[in-house]
Amino acid sequence: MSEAQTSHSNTTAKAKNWADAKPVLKVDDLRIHYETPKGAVIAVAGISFTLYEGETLGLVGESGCGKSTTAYGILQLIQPPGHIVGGEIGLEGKNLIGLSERDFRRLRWTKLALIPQGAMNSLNPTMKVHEQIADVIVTHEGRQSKEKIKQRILDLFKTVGLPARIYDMFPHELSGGMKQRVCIAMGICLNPTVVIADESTSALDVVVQRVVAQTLLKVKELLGVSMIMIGHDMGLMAQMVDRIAVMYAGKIVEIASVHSLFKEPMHPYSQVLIDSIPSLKEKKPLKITEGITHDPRNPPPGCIFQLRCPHVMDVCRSKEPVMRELKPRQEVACHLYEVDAKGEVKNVAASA
Amino acid sequence: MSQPLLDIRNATKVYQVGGGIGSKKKEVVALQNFNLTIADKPATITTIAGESGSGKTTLANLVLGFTHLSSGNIVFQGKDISDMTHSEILDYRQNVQAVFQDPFGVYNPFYRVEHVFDLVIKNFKLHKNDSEARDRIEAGLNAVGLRGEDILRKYPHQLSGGQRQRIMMARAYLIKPKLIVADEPVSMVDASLRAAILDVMLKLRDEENISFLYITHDLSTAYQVGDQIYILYQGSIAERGPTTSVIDKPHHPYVQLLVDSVPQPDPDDKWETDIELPDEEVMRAADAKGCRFYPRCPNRWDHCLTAAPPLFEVAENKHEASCYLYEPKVAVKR
Amino acid sequence: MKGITLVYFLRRFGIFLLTVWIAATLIYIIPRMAPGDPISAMVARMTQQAGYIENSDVIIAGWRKRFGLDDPWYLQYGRYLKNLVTFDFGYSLASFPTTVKEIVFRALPWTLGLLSVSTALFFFIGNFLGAMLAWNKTPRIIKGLIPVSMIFTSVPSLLAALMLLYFFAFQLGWFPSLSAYGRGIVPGWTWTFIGSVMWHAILPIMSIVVVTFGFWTLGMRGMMITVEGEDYVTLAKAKGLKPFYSLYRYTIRNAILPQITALALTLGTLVGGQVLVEYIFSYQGMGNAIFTAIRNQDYPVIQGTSYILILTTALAVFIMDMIYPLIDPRISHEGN
Amino acid sequence: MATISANPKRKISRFNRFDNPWLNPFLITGVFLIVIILLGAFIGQFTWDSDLALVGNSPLKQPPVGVSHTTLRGTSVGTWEHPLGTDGDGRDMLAVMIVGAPRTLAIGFIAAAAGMGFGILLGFMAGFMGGRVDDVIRIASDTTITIPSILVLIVIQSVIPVNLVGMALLISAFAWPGPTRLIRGQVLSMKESGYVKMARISGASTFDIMFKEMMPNLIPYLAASFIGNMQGSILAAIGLEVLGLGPQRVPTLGKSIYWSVQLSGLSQGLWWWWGFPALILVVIFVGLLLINLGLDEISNPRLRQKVE
Repeated sequence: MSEAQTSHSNTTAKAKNWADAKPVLKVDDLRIHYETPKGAVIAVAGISFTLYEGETLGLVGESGCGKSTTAYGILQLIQPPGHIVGGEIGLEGKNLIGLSERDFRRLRWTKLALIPQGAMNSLNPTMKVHEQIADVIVTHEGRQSKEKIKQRILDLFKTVGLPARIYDMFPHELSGGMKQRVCIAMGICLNPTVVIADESTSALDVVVQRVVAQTLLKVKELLGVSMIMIGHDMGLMAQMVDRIAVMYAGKIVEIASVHSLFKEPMHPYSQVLIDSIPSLKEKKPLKITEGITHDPRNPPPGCIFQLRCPHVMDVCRSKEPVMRELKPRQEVACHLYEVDAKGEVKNVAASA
Repeated sequence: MSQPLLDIRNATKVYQVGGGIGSKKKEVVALQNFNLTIADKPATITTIAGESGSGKTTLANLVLGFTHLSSGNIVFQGKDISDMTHSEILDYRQNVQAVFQDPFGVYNPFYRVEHVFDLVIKNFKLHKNDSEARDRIEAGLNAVGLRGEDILRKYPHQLSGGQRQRIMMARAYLIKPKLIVADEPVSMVDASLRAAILDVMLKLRDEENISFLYITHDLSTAYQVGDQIYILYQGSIAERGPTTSVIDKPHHPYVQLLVDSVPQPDPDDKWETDIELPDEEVMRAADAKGCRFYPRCPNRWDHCLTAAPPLFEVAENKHEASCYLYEPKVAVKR
Repeated sequence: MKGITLVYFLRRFGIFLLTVWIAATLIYIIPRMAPGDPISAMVARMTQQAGYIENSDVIIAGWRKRFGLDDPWYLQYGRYLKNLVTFDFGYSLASFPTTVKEIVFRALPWTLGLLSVSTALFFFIGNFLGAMLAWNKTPRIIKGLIPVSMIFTSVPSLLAALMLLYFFAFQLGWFPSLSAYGRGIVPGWTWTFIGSVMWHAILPIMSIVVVTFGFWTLGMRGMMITVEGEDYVTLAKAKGLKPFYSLYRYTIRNAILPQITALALTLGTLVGGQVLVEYIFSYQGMGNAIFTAIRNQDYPVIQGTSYILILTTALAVFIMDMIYPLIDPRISHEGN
Repeated sequence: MATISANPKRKISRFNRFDNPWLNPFLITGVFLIVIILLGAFIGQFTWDSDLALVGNSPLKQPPVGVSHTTLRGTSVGTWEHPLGTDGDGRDMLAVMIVGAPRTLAIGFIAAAAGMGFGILLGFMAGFMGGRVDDVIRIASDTTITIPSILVLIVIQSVIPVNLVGMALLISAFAWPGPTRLIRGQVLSMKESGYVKMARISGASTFDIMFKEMMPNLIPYLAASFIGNMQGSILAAIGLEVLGLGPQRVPTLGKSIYWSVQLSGLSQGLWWWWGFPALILVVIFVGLLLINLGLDEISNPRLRQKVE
């Protein structure tokens, strides 16, 4: 643990140099469908993004937008009738799709770990807490002495702020916040390269949520892991992530650094998302958006957001916008912007 | 002074947990000596906020008559709801309506959406004839931005969460109650659609003179729409007052922690301090006599264990906090 | 908190006593609610069945004495309960000097033996196949065969017994058709005797197992599917645990718990089926004892055997209740 | 581009077939089997002399048509006069089937219906009233369900002579715990559900809540429970009859088996004596099982998706 601390501590420095960052995980045109009686639901419709070493990428969007499906797709945990239709997932330069189940199993948890929503049902009710952490250690590292594993688990408990007395307890004896921290301890126990945190604090009370979120931040800093955080709470995202990918109806519509996205969201949907965050600082008039979404089995041609977009144009109904880097580190998929000859970004609607 | 719309006096609710043959019952105090008044006019939105287990849902169930008080009174327009006759209860139901958290579960999956309207029209005898009933439904739906032909003949699973919750608002509007208990109405609705529902609340308050008891764990929506706020901690009021006053300047140590823990949607405004939580057991085993926040309180002293702190005024606009820090005498002594 | 608390023990023991008491009281009261007293009813029935009764006076006298019909009802009922506790059911009417207790305890071990072997077999086979059905690595052929065998599930064990007896004993002559061991073999710890007992037990056990395992297969399959949908199974996969370990420790371990509860609930039906199978095979267990008693109108024996079987069933359920918290850590916790 | 495919086409076709859940193949086949039995019995009542089902109205031990049976006394060949043969007491087996099959179904139906009635009543009482009432009902059903009912029935029926309805009602005394447990559980969870709360604040009466809000959602569960009860009740009735108990004079399927066992029908090779009643019973039980499997899939769509 201490070794990890020294070798990675520099990566979390506030101002990170974008060009130097090493890509860890590359997702390219990932497509996931769910088969239903009335046709395939397109849960993830070809998304691409890169996760860099030591960074935290937030994946946001409303329920059903495919953010969790994306995560489970990366982990190859999609359950039938869902399945990955196409795409590539590269981890440290190696394509994960097409790997045999056996080979991929070895990468699980050592390279790719998951922190699920632990307050729910993520812990096996018939196994003690320590057994559930020990079995992953033994599976990937082989048999070792009981005392050694115990010491390691107790160290993990200390890292995430859990008391040692829960070592011998069953999950039903723990509170929601404790279960969540057990899940964090489990997620980091093999020092993985990438951790995916799926709504890991959303079922908790505000104060407990803060404690758990801070634990997560602390652990990330300590280990220097790269993290994908999935969630819908924009406030929490602002606190925790370096970059944000905004998803809508199975697509990423904008990826930007957390600062740019909160200050200057470019995609109309990102704007809606930022505008609809209720503030604790000032009382402002509520901004209402219409909530009509298309049938996920049968998306309309053109832009995915056209039915709800306040700036919808003719071109949006026929041509699908592609992701373009309109500003440094800010990629947007929207027809609203044009890059002129000088390389300046113009808002089409504003100029017309 | 006119009669208040709703007056809750010294309400205490104790649940018996466990029991049955051979095992002892345990008592859990869900609400303790709770007082709340909602004025008849003008209509207001009163927020009840707190974490899970704070007693806020118990309060909603009590006001809606799903459970009964262990002691104390809930008085609606001068009439104690536990002394009501059958017809008075029906009348009360018509005057006190609700919107619940889960916008899916409130629809019986067996029926079409129109069933929720048919129920109230039939039971409250709101119509003279069918066409009048239809007009009223349409008017209610229009008020929340929906059209009858789009939704009434559909099954609930064919609608979006936001639509379903707005229909619930339309239903409440149709009955034209005096008070709506809104139990976490937006917590299961997507962020971008919350505003539409909160806006209906504001509209009903201002145009139809309907008061709200807005129950939530989310301080920021409360801040946007609420007039008065009551923040509960383990069944007791920690702090109450005008929403802006309480959230801008929280006095009770718990409320300060709570407000501080809400993640700010601003990457430049990050949490500064680390906080620690004591063990669950310690938190729950709070001495029944003293302040319930004692085990977690950074400002505690022995005095807090003598008795539960009453509400002390901390600002002139009826902003009160239940903490000995603000006890006039003691404050001087310190 | 761990294991069985005293409260849990006492509550389950109370339910055990209650079960036996309810059953015993039903047996006692309902015949008494019939028009006339049970003795006239009995005699009427015997007359109807047999046409005439040779020694009806003796029987009526014996019954009057046994029931003490002139005593107040609470004394009669109290005596009845006391007799149940001491297993004192009096004498058999058909074979007079023998006590009911002797008949019952001679037959009971045979029944328990058959019952425990067949229960172990169908519970194991059923749950094993159910787990296989839900596992994606199971060969298709096996998955295809199981639904076919499922059709047996609907057949009552008594009909299965009839068919097995007819084909394998009478037509093919592969197995003996009656009794629990061969004629002329002296009971004792000899290989001949043990072999003969096993030989005679195969068809009765098969009658139960063949028609029962499918029910457990179906149930286990349903539970496996439910548990496979749980987050902790998904997490187990994400953890990269070896598939077999994860299947056993995360899925099967949790899926089997409701099956054990279900076993306790269906034990009563099972004992009923067993009694009928024994009767079809003339196996000298409780079933045959009951049938012989019915044919001889030997009411004390009917009552005694039924009561002991009910008591045994309730006891088995009680024992399972005691074991259950050791398997499912949530139970003793919830009990409070 | 690397692609992972889990042969989705196969799955789609399966799904389409099940689009209307009530068109479940199990359910349809099961109902079909039961209807065949009922129809056969109904037509038989008018086209066949049911008096032949009584003792001595036909020759003894005639084999079914097209079958010859050889004993020491000679060989007899089946005739169309008694298409399914006759038994050792001179009953025509076809007539026994025609009379016996509907009786068997009737016993099951009456017992299951009575049990269901009690179950609905007690389940709603326990779920709605809670407290002591709930405690008593819950414990009573938990204990009754573990009692081997057939033993109690044996003791009772060996003393009291009963007719068909009496037998059905006695059996129903053990058919209530299943539905009671089911309804109690469902009522308790539905009571907390949003739509019941909504109905309450909409001024709906308790009666309306039970029968208009809760009951429709219980239908698939109740149907499955009813069928399960029918299976159990028929089993109990057959069991008693095979032991020689139950209604004495009327021929039933179980009684037929009883006589064939008693009068050495098995060892004499008179398979039609017990075989036809057993066959009819098997068809009834298979039919009920299929109906139950179908209902199970309807009320639990998760099972449907996983069928491979």
